[in-house]
Amino acid sequence: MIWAMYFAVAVLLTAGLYGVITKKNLMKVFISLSIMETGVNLLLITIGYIPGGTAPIENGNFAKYVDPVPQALVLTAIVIGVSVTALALSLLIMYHSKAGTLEYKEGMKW
Amino acid sequence: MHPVLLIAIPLLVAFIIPLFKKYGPSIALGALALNTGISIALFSVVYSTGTVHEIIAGFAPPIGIFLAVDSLSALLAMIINLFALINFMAIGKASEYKFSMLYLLAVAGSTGIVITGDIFNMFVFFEITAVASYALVASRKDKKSMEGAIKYMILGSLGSIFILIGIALIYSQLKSLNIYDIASRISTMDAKIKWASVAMLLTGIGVEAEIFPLNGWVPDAYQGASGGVASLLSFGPSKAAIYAIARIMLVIFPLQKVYYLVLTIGVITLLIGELAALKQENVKRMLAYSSIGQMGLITIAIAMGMNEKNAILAIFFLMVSHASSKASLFLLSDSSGMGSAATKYTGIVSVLGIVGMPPFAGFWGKWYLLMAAINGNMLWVIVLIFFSGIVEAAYFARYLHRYYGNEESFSRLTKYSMAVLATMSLIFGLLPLIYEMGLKTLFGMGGV
Amino acid sequence: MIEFTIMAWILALLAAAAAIYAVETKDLISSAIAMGVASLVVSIMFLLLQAPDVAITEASIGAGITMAVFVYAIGKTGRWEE
Amino acid sequence: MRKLAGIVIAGIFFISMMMLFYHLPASHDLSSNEYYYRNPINGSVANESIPEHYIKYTKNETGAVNAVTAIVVEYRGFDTLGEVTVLFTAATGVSFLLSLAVRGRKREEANLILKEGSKLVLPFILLTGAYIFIHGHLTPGGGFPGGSVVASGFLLMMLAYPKFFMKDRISWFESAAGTAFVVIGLLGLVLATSFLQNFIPVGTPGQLVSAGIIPLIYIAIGFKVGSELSAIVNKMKEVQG
Repeated sequence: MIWAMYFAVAVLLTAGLYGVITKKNLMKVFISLSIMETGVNLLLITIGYIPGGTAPIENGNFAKYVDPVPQALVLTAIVIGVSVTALALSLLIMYHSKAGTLEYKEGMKW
Repeated sequence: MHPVLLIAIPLLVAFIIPLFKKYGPSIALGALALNTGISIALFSVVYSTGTVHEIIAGFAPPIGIFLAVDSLSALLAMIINLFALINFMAIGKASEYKFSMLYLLAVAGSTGIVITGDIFNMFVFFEITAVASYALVASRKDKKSMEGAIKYMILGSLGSIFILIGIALIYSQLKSLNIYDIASRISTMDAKIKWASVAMLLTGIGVEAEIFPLNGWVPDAYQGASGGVASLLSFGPSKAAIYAIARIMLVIFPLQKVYYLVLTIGVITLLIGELAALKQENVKRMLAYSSIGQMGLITIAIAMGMNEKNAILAIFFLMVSHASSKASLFLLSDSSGMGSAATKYTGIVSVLGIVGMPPFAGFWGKWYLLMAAINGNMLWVIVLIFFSGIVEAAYFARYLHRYYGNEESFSRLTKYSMAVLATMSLIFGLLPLIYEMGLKTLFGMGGV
Repeated sequence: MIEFTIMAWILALLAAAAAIYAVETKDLISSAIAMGVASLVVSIMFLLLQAPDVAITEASIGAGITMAVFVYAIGKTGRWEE
Repeated sequence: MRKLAGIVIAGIFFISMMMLFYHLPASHDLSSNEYYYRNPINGSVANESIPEHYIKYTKNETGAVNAVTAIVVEYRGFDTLGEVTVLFTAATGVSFLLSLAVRGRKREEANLILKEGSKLVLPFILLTGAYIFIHGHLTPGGGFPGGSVVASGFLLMMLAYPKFFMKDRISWFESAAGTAFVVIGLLGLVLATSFLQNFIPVGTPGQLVSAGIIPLIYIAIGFKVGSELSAIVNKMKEVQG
């Protein structure tokens, strides 16, 4: 099961990185970044998983729990991700109303 | 002494500003003044007792988060808050309340990066700083500034993803997020994972710290931003980020291979920044590339600081010198001239400070770096320092020649603020304060 | 435990397919929706990994709010790439 | 050309990530002694790892049953304050950048069933959201999912009623909730010894009124996240591209 998760993490990160590198459309770049963020979140949770463990909520029946720390970190990371995305999209809307396009070919030289 | 107030007060004030829209800038100014007072008090405490640490939420450090203030972070916290206050006076009049909220949050975030002792907490403060800076860079709301902000944002988001991967890799091996706890157990880590996490963290923080090859956003963002915001970026977020590199590289990974890696990055950054600055026509772009060059110099000092006490002294002086000179030059760059006495003074003093003339902080920075290079028998670093000085002198001479004497249209407050900012380099160069601070041990290096 | 493993692999392949589709398609609206689907699939994977808090948050913020914001923004700026 | 470079870089990245994961993690046993932590202030080595400490002592130290909640709000509460601030910063940035562009425009009405249905469902969505963030210390959930459920209720209203507009008064909620968070933290500094420290008796773990300041902070977070996400979504909807 862990390997399925690691595989998904690698694909999400790679697909996102590929999108950020190759796509010229700014909206697409931010969609790719969002996918990468999902991948990192999955990586953190997978690191905290312990085979046979249960959710770290005390209920008296189980002795073995998964690591709660990465879950707390991911809660933080998800909210940070949505904040950055919202700001980015409002910037893109403004940029679109000024430039008329979201493709960066000329004006944005790297 | 409660360093946490440096973060809590600006956050509290930023949260209540929307209720008093009209007085927003004045409230923000008051908060910055209060913060400056606290940071000066913190500086004096650290100056007399060494390091200060504060526990958050009442749990002993690796269990809870703690703030670790050593001599370098106390100095930077003071610089960031003091300069933010002066800079805000220079630009605050015209700003609206949302601008002052974002400004406060950027300052709080940079301060947080500098004083926190927990790596994930550092990441959170990075995000506060970065999100506030993106919005501030775009605050002129024209096409140029939008482009700069978008570029900054793409690289910044990519950087924060890499930081998070780095943290995840470290956590997977050591089950700890406390920088000093990690540092004490780093040798038990799997070598491959350790290297991957060094690479990820360096990449992620490098975006904010403007080091090569992650500085593609720097010229555009600085060119697009207004002078006051560019000034804030040059003494706030970028200094905090370079400090984060110092803390992570010097404390967590003091290894010989990391030393060469960071040294190489520093040298390339220095060369690229200085040479690119030479051929720029736009003032802000030139200053931005010059900043990249200075960041390279500080990175070299950080790398050498792993083996040499003199190089650590150099970090202290270079940080102050660069913050003071670049902050005033960016404020000056809003208008294309130096007409009045105050602006002429600002221009000349900042340029002298950054080139490294004797009584200025910049001189001492380069001096101690030279000392470190001589002790370490590194001839090429000496050559590099002189080379960068000559190139800087060349483009700043051209800059002064072109703008000296032209008319400008600054308000009196702005002019005086710039002059004060530029003078800081002189003050800190003449007083032995920084020298004394630099001699103290940094937190986590050779005992607490 | 074999059924969990099979389910995890199915979900992983689904997430991977959604992510690749989101990056490759020219239609930005479907791209955003595919991104939301990937995020939703990942939130089910969080449940398998015994992280219910994160699963709820990811499903409502990662898939819900983020996708809504993307769709609104794409509506303001144009639907097609290139 | 660009595409080829992208494929090569992505391929290298994928392979190196998989190779990296092959070495992760060192051990699945949280109580193994290679994870024992060291206090950086006095240098003492404990005989437990950090996650083990959280699992063992959450109930006694914080009164919460859900360890994740205890970490988010108590042990690493400072991170959460920072995170709420990031969201606040982004909301401020969005309204700062979009302030010029907001204009009204004519919109088509949604159909009757959607309108009436959403009016009927809204109270239940809001209640569910409130339930999730009030019970954060007992069950999975808490301020963030609860707040986003509240925001999704308002999103539904925005879809059903194109004229539905959130007044600026919503910023009052943001301010009050954020201020409450920092003030609770400062009270900890004044009444106990450190920022964000619990200063209320923890009570009996498992009951609604227990766990000291955790429910208070989670309610503040719930209000803050709900109002901020609603404000962001609303701003995104109103702006004209």
